Amino acid sequence: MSPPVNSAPILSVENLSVSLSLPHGTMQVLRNLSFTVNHGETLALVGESGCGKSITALALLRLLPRRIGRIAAGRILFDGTDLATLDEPAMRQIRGNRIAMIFQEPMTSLNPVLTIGRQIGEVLRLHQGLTRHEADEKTIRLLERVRIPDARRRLGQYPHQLSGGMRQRVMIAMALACSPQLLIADEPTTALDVTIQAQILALLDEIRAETGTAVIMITHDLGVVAEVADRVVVLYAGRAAEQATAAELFANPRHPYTRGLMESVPHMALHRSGQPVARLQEIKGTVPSPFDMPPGCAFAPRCSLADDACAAVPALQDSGGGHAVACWHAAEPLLLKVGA
Amino acid sequence: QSNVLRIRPFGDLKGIDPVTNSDYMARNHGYMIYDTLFAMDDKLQIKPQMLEKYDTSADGLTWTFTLRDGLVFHDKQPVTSADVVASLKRWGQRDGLGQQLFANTASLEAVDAKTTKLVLKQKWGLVLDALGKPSSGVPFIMPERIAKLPATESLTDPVGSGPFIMKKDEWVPGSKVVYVKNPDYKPRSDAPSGMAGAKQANVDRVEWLYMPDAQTALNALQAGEIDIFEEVPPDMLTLLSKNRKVKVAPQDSLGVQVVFRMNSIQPPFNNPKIREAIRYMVDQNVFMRAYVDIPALYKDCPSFYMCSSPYYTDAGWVKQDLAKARQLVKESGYDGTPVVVLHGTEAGITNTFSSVAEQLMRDIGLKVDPQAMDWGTLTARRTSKKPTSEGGWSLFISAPTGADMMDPLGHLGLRSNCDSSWFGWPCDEQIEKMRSEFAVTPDLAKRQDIAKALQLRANEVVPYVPLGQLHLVRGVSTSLTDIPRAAIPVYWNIKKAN
Amino acid sequence: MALSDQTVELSPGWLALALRRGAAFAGFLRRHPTILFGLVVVLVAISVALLAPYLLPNPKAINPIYRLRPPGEEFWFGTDHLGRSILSRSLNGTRVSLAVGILVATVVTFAGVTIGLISGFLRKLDSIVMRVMDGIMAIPGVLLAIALMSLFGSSLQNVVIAISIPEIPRMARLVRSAVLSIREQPYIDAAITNGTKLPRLLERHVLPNTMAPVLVQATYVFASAMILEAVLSFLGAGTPPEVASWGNMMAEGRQYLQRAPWMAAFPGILLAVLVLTVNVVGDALRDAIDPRLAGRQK
Amino acid sequence: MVGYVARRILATIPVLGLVAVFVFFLLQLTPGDPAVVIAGDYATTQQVEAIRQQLGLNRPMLEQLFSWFGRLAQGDLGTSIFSRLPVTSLIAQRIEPTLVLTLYTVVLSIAFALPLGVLAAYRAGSWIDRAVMGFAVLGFSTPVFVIGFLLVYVFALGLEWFPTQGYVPLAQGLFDSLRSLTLPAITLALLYAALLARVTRASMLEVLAEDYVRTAHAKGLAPQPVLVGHALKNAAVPIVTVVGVGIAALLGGVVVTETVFNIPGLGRLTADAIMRRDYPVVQGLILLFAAVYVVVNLLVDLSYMLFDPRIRL
Amino acid sequence: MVAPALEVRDLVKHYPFRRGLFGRGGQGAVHAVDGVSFAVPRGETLALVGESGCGKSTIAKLILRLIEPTAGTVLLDGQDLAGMQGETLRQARQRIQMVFQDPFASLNPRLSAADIVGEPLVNYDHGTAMARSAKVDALFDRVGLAHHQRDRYPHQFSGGQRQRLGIARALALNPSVVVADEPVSALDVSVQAQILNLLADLQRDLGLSYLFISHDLGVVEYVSTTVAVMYLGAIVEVAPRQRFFSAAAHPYSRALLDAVPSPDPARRKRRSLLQGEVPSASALPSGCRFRTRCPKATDLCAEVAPAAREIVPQHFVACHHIETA
Ligand SMILES: Nc1ncnc2c1ncn2[C@@H]1O[C@H](COP(=O)(O)OP(=O)(O)OP(=O)(O)O)[C@@H](O)[C@H]1O
Ligand SMILES: Nc1ncnc2c1ncn2[C@@H]1O[C@H](COP(=O)(O)OP(=O)(O)OP(=O)(O)O)[C@@H](O)[C@H]1O
Ligand SMILES: [Mg+2]
Ligand SMILES: [Mg+2]
Repeated sequence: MSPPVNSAPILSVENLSVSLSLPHGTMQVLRNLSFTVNHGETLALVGESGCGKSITALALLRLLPRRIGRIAAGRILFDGTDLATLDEPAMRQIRGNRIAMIFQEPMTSLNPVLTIGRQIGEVLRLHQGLTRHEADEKTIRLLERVRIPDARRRLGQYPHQLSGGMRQRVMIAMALACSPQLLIADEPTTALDVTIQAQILALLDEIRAETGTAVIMITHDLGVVAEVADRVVVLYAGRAAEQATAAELFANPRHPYTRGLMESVPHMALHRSGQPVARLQEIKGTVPSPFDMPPGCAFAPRCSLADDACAAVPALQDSGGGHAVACWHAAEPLLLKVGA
Repeated sequence: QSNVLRIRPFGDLKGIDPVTNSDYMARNHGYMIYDTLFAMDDKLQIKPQMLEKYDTSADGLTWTFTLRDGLVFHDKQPVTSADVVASLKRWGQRDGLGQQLFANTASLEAVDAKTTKLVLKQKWGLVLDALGKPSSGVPFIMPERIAKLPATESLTDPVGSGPFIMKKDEWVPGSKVVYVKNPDYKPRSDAPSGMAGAKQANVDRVEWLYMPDAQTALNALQAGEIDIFEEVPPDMLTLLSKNRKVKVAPQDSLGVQVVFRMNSIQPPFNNPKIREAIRYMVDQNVFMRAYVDIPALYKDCPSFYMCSSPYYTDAGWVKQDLAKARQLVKESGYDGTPVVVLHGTEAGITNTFSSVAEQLMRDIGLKVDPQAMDWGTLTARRTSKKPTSEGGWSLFISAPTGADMMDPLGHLGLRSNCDSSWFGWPCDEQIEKMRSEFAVTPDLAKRQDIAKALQLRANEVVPYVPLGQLHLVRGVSTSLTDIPRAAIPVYWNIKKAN
Repeated sequence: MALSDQTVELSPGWLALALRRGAAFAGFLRRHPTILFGLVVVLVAISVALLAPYLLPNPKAINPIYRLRPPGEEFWFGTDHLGRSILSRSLNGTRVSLAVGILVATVVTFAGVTIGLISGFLRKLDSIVMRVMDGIMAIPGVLLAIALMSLFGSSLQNVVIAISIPEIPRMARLVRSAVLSIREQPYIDAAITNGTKLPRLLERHVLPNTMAPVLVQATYVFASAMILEAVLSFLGAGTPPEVASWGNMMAEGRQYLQRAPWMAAFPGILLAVLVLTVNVVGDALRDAIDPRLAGRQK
Repeated sequence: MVGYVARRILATIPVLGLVAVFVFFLLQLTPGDPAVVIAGDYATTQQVEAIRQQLGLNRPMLEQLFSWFGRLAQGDLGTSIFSRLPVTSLIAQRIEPTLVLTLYTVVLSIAFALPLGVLAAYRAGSWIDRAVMGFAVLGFSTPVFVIGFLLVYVFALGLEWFPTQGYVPLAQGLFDSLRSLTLPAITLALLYAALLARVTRASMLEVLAEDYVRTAHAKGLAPQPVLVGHALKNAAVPIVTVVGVGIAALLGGVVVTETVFNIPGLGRLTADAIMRRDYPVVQGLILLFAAVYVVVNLLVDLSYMLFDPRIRL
Repeated sequence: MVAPALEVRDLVKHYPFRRGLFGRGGQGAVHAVDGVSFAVPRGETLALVGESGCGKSTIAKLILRLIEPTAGTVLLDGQDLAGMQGETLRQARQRIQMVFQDPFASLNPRLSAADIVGEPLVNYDHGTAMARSAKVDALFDRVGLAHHQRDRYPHQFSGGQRQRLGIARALALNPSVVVADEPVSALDVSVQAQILNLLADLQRDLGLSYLFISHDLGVVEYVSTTVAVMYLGAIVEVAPRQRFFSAAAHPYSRALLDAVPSPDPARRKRRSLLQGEVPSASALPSGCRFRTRCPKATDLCAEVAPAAREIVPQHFVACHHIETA
C-alpha cells in the first residue's frame, strides 16, 4: 500500500517560528517547529483548531497574512533552497509549480467569478507557458484525471455550478497541473460529507502513489491520519508535541495530549477499548489562547501528569525509531482522571 | 466673429410679456425689443420717440399722434396706428396710470395708417407722463395681432419694433436671453439723450447671462467673460476699482429708494401711532452705512420723493429720536403683536436693511418676528391681507426704482387708494384727493405745492417710510463706449471694441 | 461563598451595571484614542456652544460703524458687513450646527430604526414600506431638502426635518438589512424556543444587535447634516438669516471672499474641523466595532 | 433574462408613481397659491379665480391627481408658470450641460477613485492607505461650494487655465466644452470619488481576505494579476452599487455646482423653479431625477450579471 | 408500550420557488423534508444521521415550530404541536427545548451569561428575581460553569463553555425533550467529550429524552439508543444502536459506515466507495431517492419508491433489495 519512499527529504523545516503582529500585541503562533517530508511520502500535521496547522502551510509557501505574519526564525529547505529567505519573484516560480496547495474550504477557495477552465488554465499558462488552447486541452485531461465527468463542458462553468466534492476535485486538478514535488493539503475533507470525504482521500492517495508527489496532509481528524499518513506530527499550541510514524503513534502514543485525544474521540475510544465505552475520557479545560500561553509546557494546565517539572518547556526528544515526544513525563503511564 | 455684448442682468427674465409682468426684468426686456411712442430724455422731459410729431388741441382734449416713416416690426410688417391703439388699450388695462388715462378718455382711434387720435373726456395733465412713462408698466407698441390678447393672458410671441430682436429659440429661462440686432430699425435723427433720441444697435448680438450668484458674476467680469455686471453689490466695488479692464458706473440716472413698507390694515402697523414711531426710529444713514461704505453711492434724502425729483421737499421731516419712538410705541397701546418681517434672504438690499430694521424695532420696544424667505416667497406672501397669525405680514423692505418714486401720481409708495394701492394697502382719502388734483394741475409750481401738502399728510398717516436713496452700480468692461445715461438701464447705442 | 453571593445580590444591580459599563467604556476609549480625541473635540464644541452667549457680545448686534473690520485686537475674528463680531457668530454657529447635527441624527435614528424594525419583522408591510423608502431615495436629498425648506419656510425646526427626511430611508434600509440577518441568527430561534414574546424579542434580542451599525451610521448622519445645513443656507434655503449659523455666515461671506475673507473663513474652518472630527470618530467607531467594515459606504 | 429585465422595469413604475404622488401632495401642502403667482402683482380676485378655474386648481384634489397622472402618461409634464414654455422643452434645453457634467464627473471619479481604492486596500495600513482615506474623509467633510470657490480662485482667476463660470455647448467643440466643465466636474468628483474610493477600498479589503485570493497567490501569480484579474471583479458589485446610489448625491451636488459655476443645467433650473414656486417645472424635474435614479440603478442591477455569474436572472 | 416522549408523523416541509419568466415555469419546491416519521422514547436518545443538506436541521426547526410544517404532526406527550398557535404554543414550548450547533451564534452577544440562562425563567414568570437568580446558579452548577462567570458576556467564554451555557438555558424550564442539533460538531475535539459526557449525565439524572442530530457516526454510536438514517429528506433506515452498527441493512447506511476512516493505520480498509454526489433536493430522482448512487439499483428502484419495512422488530428499512443486502 505505501508507495516507494525515497529517503532523501524533499522538504526540511528547521526550527520554524512564526509570529503575527496583531493590534493587541505580537503573537507567537509557531515555535521551533521542525519536521521533514521525504519524496513520495505523506506527512500528517494533526492538531486542534488554532494550533497553527494552516499557519505552517502558509509559512511554507510564504503566504502568511500580509503585513501581519512574519517568519521569525528557522529555515525551510525545499530541495536545497531556503524558502524562508528566497526573494519574491523566485518564490512565485515555486508556488503552484513545484509546491501546490489545496485549501480547507472548497466552497470559498475557488474564485466565484472566473470559470473553472480559466482558473486551472491560468496555472498552466503561467508556469508552463502554454497557449490558451493547449491549456484548455490539458485542463480537460486534468479534470478527467480527478474523475470529473463531462470535463469539456465544465471548462466554461463557474464554481457555484459544482457541488462541494466537485469543487475540491477542481482544486486538486489545479494543484496537480504542474506536477508539483510537494502537495500541501490543508484539511481538504473537513467541509465534506463522509461519503465524499472517502472519495477525495482515496483520490489523493491514488495520485500520490502514481506520481510520487510528497504530501503534507493537514487535519484535525485522527481517523484521517490513520487512514492516509506515513508519518505524523502532532501539534499543540504552536509546538510539536509528538512525532512518529503513523503505525507507531497509534500503537504507542506517548504524549498525554495524543493519548487524551485518542481516548476522548468516541470512535477512537470505542475502537481502542474494543467494546462500547460507558463514559468518554475527557481532557479537562480548553486549548489555551495564544495570548495567555502558560509559561512552561502549554499542555500542563490540562494534564493529569503535570508537576513542577512542567514549568519548563519540554523539548522534542527522540525516544528512538523516529518517535519523538515533547513531554517531561512521556515515559510514565497515563492516569487520566475520569470526569473533569 | 460677431460683436457680442454679454451682460449679467440684475435678475432673471421670468416672463416676456411686459404688460402682464410688472417686474423690472420684463420692462428691460421690453426696451430691447419694443419701441415707445414717447421717451424721457436726460432732463426728465418727455420727447417723441416713434412719433414724427404730436398735436394737442387748444382745449387740451384732443391729441393727435403721427408715426414716423419706415417703422417696421420684426416680422417686416409696418407699424400702423391700429397697432398703437391695440397696444395702448391692452396696457391701459393693467398699468395704474394707464387705467387713469383711459378713465379720462372718451375715444382712442386710428385715423389713418400713421395717425392716431386720442380724445379726453376732461382736461387731464398727465397724458405725456403716462405715454412716456419710463418704468414699470411702460406702454410698449406691439403688433395689433399680439396686443389683442386679453390683458390677463401672457403673450408668447416677442415681436416688436425695437432695435433688437429676441431669439426666442435661444432663450433658456433662468440662464440666458439672446437678442440680435434689428437690421430694419430706423433710428431718430436727433442725438441720444436719456431714453430719448436716436437708438442704434451697435453690436450684432446681446446676451443676457443670468448668474444668481454675485461672486460668480464678479469672477466672470474680472475674467472678461462678461462685459456688464448689473447691480454690483457695493462692497465688491473696491475690488473692481483695482481692475484696469473694468470701470464702474451708475446703472441709471435716478437710483432707487429703499422703502420700509408696513401693512396698514393689520396689527400692529394698523395703528398710526406705531407707524409714526417708525418715523422717529429711522435714521437713513444707519441703514445706508450698513449696506454701502462709499458715501457717493447713497444719499440721505429726507423726502418721499427722489431728491432729483422736481417735487422734492423735506417738509415735515423728523430726525431720528429713539426715545421718542419708544415713547410713541408705549403710548400707542401696543399689545405685543409681533411685527412679522418678510425677510428676503438673497444677499443684497432687502437682507441688510431688514436686519437693521429688526434690530431698531426691537430697540424701540416692538416684538419682532423675522420670517426668512426667498424673494419668490416674499412676493407671494406679501399679497396676503390676513392677520399675521394667519400667514399675513407686517413689514417688507423693497427698493423700487427712482422712476417710480418721482411724483405723487406715479408714486408706488404714496398711493393710498386702499385695496388698489401697493401691498400694505394704505387708505387715505385726503392723499387720494390730492393725487387727483395733482393729475389735473398742469402748472409746475402748483403741482409742487400739492406734492408738499401731500408729503405733510403722508407724514401723518405714514403709508411707508423711506430708508434712503441708493445708486445702483454696474461694472462695465473698458472695451465698451457710448453707454446711455438713462433712467433705466438700456443697451442700445453701446459700442464694443474688439 | 454564600456571603459573597449575598452582597452581590444586595448591591443595587443598576449601580454595579453602570460601573461595569462605565469601566468598559473607559477601557474602550483607552484602546481607541481616535475616538477619545474626537469625543473630546465634540465635548469642547458643545461646551463652547453652551457658554458662548455668556462670554461674548450678542452675535446679532448690528453696528455699521465697525463693518468689515479685519481680525485684530478688538475683534479677534473680525467683523462682517453689518459690523457683527465674527467670533461671537462663529461660536454661536457651533450651537446651531451641533443642534442640527444632533437633532437630525436623533430623528433619523429614531425614525429609521422604527421603520427598519417594522419592515424587517412584519414582512407583510415590508414591500410597501420599502417602495416608499425607494421613492424618497430616488429624489436627490439636497433637492428634496430645498423643496421642503422653500415650501415650509425657514426655521431651525424645518431645517432639521428637511435634512432628516432624505436620510431616513438609508437608515431604515440599514436597520432592515441588519434585522433580516439577525432574524436568521440561531439566538433568535433560541429566544423563541425559550418562549420570548415578540415585543421582548425585538427589544432585547433584535434591537441591541442592530445598534452597532446604527451608531456608526448616526455619526455619519450627524456629520452630513451639518454640511447639508451649510449647503442649504448657501442656496438661501437654510436657517433664518438672522440666526448666526455657519452656513449663513458662509453664504453671506461668499460675497466678501476677496474683500473680507475672514467672514467665510472662520465658520468654514470650524465647520470643516467639526465635521471632519465627527466623520473620523465614525470611521474609528466602525473600525472598532467591525474592522472588516472599514470604508463601508456611508 | 429578458423576463427579468421586463419585471425590473415594471417594478420601477410603482416607485416612480410613489414619487409622483409624493411630489403632488408636497406641492399641494404648500402655503402659496400658484394662481396668485401666475396672476402677478396687479391681479384682481376675479382674475385669480379665473386662472384657478383655467388650471383646474379648484377641483377636488384626487381629481387633479388623476388628471395629472393622465397627462403624465401622455408625456405631458405641463407648462412653466412663468416662461409659459412646456416643461419638456425647458428640460430639453437644459439637459446637455447636466448630462455632460455628470458623465464627465463619473468618468473622472472612477478614473481616480478606482486605482486609489485598490491601492489603498492592497497597502492597507500604509501611508498611501492613510492618504487615500484622509482624502476621502476630507471629501466628505467639505461643502461642495467651498471646494468650488477654492478651485475658481486657484485655477480660473489665478492661473487662468479654465473659465470661472459658464458652459460651452458641445456644438462649439468637445475640447472647449470639457474645458468649461473641468472645474465643476472636479468639484463634484471630489465628493463622489471619496465615496467610490472608500467603497472600493472596503470591498477590496473584504475580497482580499477571501480564500480564493490566497489560492491565486498560491498559484504563483504576481500581485497585479491577483488584484485586477481575481479580486477586482469580485469587488465590483458593491462598487457599481455605490456608483448607482451615489447618483442621487451627485444630482444633488449638481444643483450646488451649477449655481456656483453658473452652468445652465437642470440643477439650476430646479433650484430656480423651487424658489419661484414654478410647480409644474418642479414636479417634472423631480420626476425626471427620480426616473434617472431608478433607471441608473436598474442598469446597475443588470450590470451585476457582468461581474457575478452567480446572479442569474 | 409507553407513549413516546416525542413523535413525528409524516412531517413534510417544502420550500416553494418560482421557475422561469413571471413564475410561468410553474411552482417548483425544495423537498427539504418529505414525509418523515419517528418516535423518541422516554429517557432515550434517537440519533438522526445524514449527509449535509438532507433535512436534519429542518426537522429540528419543524419540531420546535420555528418554521411552519407543510404537513404532518408533531406529538409532544401526545399533544400536537404542529397545530398550535400563539400562547398555547408558547406554553407548550416549555416542555421541549433545543441545543444549537453553533455555540457562537446561538447566544445573544449583548446579554450576560446569567441573563441568557435566566431568560426562559423571565419569559414564563418563574418566581421572584431572587428565586430566578438562585435557579440560574443551580443551572450553572449543573452544567459545570462557575458562579463568578455569571456576569460575563458570551465572547468571554470558550466554545465548550458557550455550549454549556446553551445547555443550561435549554434546561432552565425543566423540559422533558431536548432537541440537540449537532451540538458538538463545532467544538474542539478535546472538548467534544466533555459535552457528550455532560449530555449523558443530564439524561441519566433528569430523565431527558433526546433527539440527537449528527453527521458523525462515531458520536452517534456513543450517544444513541436508536439510530435513524436520513437521505434527501426521507428516513431510509431506523434501528436500535447495536443492531445498526452490526447489521445496517440499507445500502446507504452501509456506505456511510464504510466511509468512516478506520482508526487503525495497521488496518486500512479497501472500501467500496459510493459514486457521485447527493442530488438536489429540488429535483428528486424518481422512485427510490438513493438509486442514483446505489450500487444495487435496478429498474424497479426507478419506478417505485420503497416503503419502510420492519425486517426484524424495531429495525425498519426502506429498500427494495434488502434480501440481497
Ligand atoms: N490572519 C490572522 N490574524 C490573526 N490571527 C490569526 C490569523 N491567522 C491565524 N491566526 C491565529 O493563528 C493561530 C493559528 O492559526 P491556524 O489557522 O494555523 O490554525 P489551524 O490549526 O489551521 O486551525 P483550524 O483547524 O481552525 O484551521 C490561531 O490562534 C489563529 O487565531
Ligand atoms: N429557507 C429555505 N428555503 C429553501 N430551501 C431551504 C431553506 N432552508 C433549508 N433549505 C433546504 O432544505 C434542505 C435541508 O436543509 P437542512 O438545513 O435541514 O439540512 P441539514 O441536514 O441540517 O444539513 P447540514 O448538515 O448542512 O446542517 C437543503 O437542501 C436546504 O438547501
Ligand atoms: Mg486551518
Ligand atoms: Mg443542519
